[in-house]
Amino acid sequence: MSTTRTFTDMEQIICTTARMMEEERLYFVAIGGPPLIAVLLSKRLRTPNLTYVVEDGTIAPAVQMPAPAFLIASSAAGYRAVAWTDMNTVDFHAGLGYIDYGVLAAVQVDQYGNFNSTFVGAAYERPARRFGGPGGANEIASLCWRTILMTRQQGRKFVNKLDFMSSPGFLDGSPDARQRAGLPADTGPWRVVTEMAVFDFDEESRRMRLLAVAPWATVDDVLAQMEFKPLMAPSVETFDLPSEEELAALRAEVDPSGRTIRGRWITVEEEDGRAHLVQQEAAGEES
Amino acid sequence: MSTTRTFTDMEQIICTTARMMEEERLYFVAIGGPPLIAVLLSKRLRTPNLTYVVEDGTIAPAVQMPAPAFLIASSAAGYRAVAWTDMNTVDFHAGLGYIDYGVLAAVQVDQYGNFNSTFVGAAYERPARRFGGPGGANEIASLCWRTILMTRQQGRKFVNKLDFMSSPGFLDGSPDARQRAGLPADTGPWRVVTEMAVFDFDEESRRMRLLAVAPWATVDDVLAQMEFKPLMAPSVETFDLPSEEELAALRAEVDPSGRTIRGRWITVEEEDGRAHLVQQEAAGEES
Amino acid sequence: MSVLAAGTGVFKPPDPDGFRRHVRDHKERRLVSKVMSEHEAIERFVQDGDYLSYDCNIWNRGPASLMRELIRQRKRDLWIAAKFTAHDATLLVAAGCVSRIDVGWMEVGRVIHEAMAEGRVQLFEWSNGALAYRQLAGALGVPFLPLRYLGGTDVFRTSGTKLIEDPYTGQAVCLVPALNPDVALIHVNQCDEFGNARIFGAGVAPVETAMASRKVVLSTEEIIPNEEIRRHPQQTRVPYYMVDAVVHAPFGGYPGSVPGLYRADVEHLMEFGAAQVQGKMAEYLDKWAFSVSSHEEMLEQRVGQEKMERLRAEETIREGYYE
Amino acid sequence: MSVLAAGTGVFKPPDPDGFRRHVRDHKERRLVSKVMSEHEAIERFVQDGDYLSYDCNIWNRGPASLMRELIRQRKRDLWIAAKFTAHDATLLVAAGCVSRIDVGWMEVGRVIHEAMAEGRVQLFEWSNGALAYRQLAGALGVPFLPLRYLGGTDVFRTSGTKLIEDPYTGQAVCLVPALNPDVALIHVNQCDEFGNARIFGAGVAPVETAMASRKVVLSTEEIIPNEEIRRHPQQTRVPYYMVDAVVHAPFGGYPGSVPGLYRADVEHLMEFGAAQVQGKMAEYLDKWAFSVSSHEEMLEQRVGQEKMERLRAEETIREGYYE
Repeated sequence: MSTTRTFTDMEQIICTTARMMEEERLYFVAIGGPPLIAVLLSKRLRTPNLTYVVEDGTIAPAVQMPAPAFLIASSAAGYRAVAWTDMNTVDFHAGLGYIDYGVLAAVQVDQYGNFNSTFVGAAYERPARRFGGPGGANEIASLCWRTILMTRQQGRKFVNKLDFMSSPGFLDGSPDARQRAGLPADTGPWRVVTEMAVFDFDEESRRMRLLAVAPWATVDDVLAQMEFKPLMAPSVETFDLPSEEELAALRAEVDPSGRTIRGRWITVEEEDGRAHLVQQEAAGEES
Repeated sequence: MSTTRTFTDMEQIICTTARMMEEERLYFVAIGGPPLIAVLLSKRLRTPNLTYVVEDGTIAPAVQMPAPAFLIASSAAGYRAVAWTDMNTVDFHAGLGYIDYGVLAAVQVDQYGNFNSTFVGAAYERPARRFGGPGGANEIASLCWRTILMTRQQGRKFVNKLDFMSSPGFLDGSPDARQRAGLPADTGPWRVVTEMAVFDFDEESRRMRLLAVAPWATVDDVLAQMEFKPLMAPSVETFDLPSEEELAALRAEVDPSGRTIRGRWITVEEEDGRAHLVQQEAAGEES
Repeated sequence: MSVLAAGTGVFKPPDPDGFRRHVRDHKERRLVSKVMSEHEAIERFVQDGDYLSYDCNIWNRGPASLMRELIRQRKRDLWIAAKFTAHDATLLVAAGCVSRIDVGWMEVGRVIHEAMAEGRVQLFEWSNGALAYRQLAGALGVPFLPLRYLGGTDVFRTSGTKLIEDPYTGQAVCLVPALNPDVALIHVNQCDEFGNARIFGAGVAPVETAMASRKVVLSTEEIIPNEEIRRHPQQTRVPYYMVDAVVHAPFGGYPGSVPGLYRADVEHLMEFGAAQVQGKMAEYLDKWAFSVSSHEEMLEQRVGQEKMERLRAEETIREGYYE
Repeated sequence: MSVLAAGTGVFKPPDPDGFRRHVRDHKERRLVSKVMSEHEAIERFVQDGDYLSYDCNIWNRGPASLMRELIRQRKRDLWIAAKFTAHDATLLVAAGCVSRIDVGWMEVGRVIHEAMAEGRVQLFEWSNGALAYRQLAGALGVPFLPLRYLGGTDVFRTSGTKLIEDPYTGQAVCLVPALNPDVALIHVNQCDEFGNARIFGAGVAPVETAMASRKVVLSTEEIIPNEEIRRHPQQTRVPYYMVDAVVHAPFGGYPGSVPGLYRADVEHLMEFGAAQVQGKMAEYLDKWAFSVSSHEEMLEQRVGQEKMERLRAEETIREGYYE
């Protein structure tokens, strides 16, 4: 018996990221976007006591579900926090080592986990496409112990050379590169999550390593969507599709407006525990 | 017809200092002591809208009179402030140039207005007498535009060389000495007030200059109580005794416990607009 | 202690003593009323060429009514700190007010793209935190602060950040220059006529922004008595002596939300988005800024009582703000 | 950028990465109860040799009950930050707990004089502001901060302050090393079982002290529900994840005042003063610390219900604190 499941690429990214979250860790997210949605999904389904801080100074809020359509920087986003502070304050908390994970979205990423959210193409002064800038990503990626990056699996996103390095991964990958650049010791990117793959970073070389792929994708599918070739984990695992429960929570409660979870539709058929891609839209221009 | 007035040296110092205060200026005082009492006296009698900040972060309080016996760091000291902040915050306000006058007590002062509140005599490790330390005086004397020092007129207090320079005056008196030491431009000591004299500082040499004397004292009386010889103002003025109104306010309302205003008793007889000393106690050991 | 590397970006140079002199000569230390019209506040305190900082953004407790006044008065050549700013930068660029932007994060669409392509606006790269932190340095009255990010990235390279050897630990640490804006626009929940101000909710950096800026213009939902301020001194976030102007502006954050009071007007925000996509910013600006003489008139003629009541009613969370 | 001059004083060296590792390995990020007895809190979190910081002082919202427990447990060789401290330092020196003092301001009498003369205590010169600011540096997670005082004085010369050429303005500016105490004792008005804490009134530096310290022990007048904390998030000054222990200690500031709750016991403060002058500190310590097993017992047997009620009644100002 086969079942068919249809979800967006972003829904897969969010669900995979959410599954990595733990209640005994503290998370740092920017004011809106996929990282916040992943945290809220995890809290809703698996880790109700997970705590997080938001770039605007909100500490450990208890957002009510269903979330309102316009959650960003609204009273609903700060509801029943344990403290309302400001941007510098939560950055200090991260600088002091209190925050385990930063969860961030990236436009472009290189093999050392450095990433871009500033511009792509042509030159800085006349970019093909200008983005909003690092926002809080530079400080979050520098100061939290570990960074989780969320991005789509596309060749123009996994590049040999970033158009602009907005935020640090392992820089040039050399030992202590981050410390020599003035960043705290023992920090750096930990996972990169796409709709198709999960990567970590090799302890020695600091290069990106393929850890797992979607059940509907092969290693070659992933490599076809990268400019650089990542290292390979000894055994590349397969991660789960978004479950019905996850999709229902996402669509009805966590992001009922669909602002964040929208993206490229993917349809997968599961049969006898194996999954294959039935259909997917072409990659769009959105970041 | 003659009248006799009896007051403490500290009452004279407080009254003279209070008379210098202006409502369009902002003052910085430490948590207790003569500077706070001077500010409260001026507010009580002449400048009800004068505002001041306190080292503990209290901004522009409205202390009720009569003040309680234990005013220091009590709720009465912060009553009806416009803001309750903290020590760093008010220091920042001073650093930003908001605070016109710092008013401070000194144990020893030299001819450039540098002062000591740390120890006197012998060596640092084995002082003859150890005091509490600069407290907030170093920052107040560095960051406010002008500093008013309150101290008693004694040779061991107006010294050629401080036993320890806890807080800065004009340092070695050389041009820009304060800036070269890292302090803000155009700041420094403005007046030194004793029971017997008021001093300012020469614009060029930065040396202390005698500006006025008490009606019961001569210039020579003052000089006899100084190790160094100050410059002389073109015409040395005479300042007023504490008035009956001032003494009544001080004793009954501003410092009813007498904690701060106590000191050496001075009795002065006034006749035909001239005053002369009838009696005074010997200088004690108190700072 | 040596400078190991330095970015080459242009930045407003720190001048702590110049700031102090401005404060000494221009700030009122008495408790005097600073209540004035938005027209007077912007005319007196925002000059062409000023470095302008505002706190929060057009979604949330931003000084939206003051920005529209700035547009109406056709201020020019401003340099802004876009620390977590939504389409505020777009609005000011579309109106021709801004020629330089220090970027933390901002919404970027057609207006910014076109202005960049035509050389009408220059961008300088920082981050949200770095801009808030540079204003903290400005608020502390010091010329720079050390920080433990920016290093190693292109933001470092293209900014005014320096990497030095810390004279205490011997390790590498970055420095950023203090940012002291010429003028700050801050929308607050409540203040008295002197400028003692209360701000409710998480913010971006309202206190640092007020402290760091030479001129401070507040708009406020409510003017409350000084006596009420003095009954709850702990709630005061900005003291009166930093404030140059107090503008009474109920719904001053519109179309954004002021948490606890009214929600954002999503319909308006969509109208803005559509205007940008369609290249109709001139019409948008005309409707919301130029064709009305004041914030009050805009509320009356463009928003309407009914919508205001609805936005208030739909902000159901008051807990922590007003309760 | 060069170091122009440097003080030669001994100071606790900054180690931001060491601090971070401590936090990573020892701080609880979950919302779990940290309520424990004063005995357990001091035993577990104060080690002999620790650098200890407390906020406020024995006149006003100081952690007096925790200090008496520290004395009872005969902690030794502590190094304390005496930033605006009254006779707290005297008390701890008299009890033999403290061997080094960073001085901002402290009351000095016979006890300190004798301890200095006998070489039992070493003093290091700073100022109130400099100690609060060094803890701010520690709270910011950076190794040092620039500041515009201390320079030129003997405090500069005998401390760990450095004078450098500012790489931005070319002018001279001082640097002070970050201070990250090993342990902080802070008395608060209210907190929940997790450590989310409220502090009412002007303070010295409670927030910086909590942020800068590796281990944080709170004593609190009241434990309130987390739900109440979440209803007024703006009132929270210290978030739970910084806190290691919560000790329920009504009248924990005694003999000092907790503004809005009870006034200081002047009679007790005079008793302390007389004991020092008469060389009877051993008797004082015995009466108030050693001869009672806990704060609760001290209140019951040494202060008494009647006096406590009177101290509460005589603190007539509640406005701004509890109203």
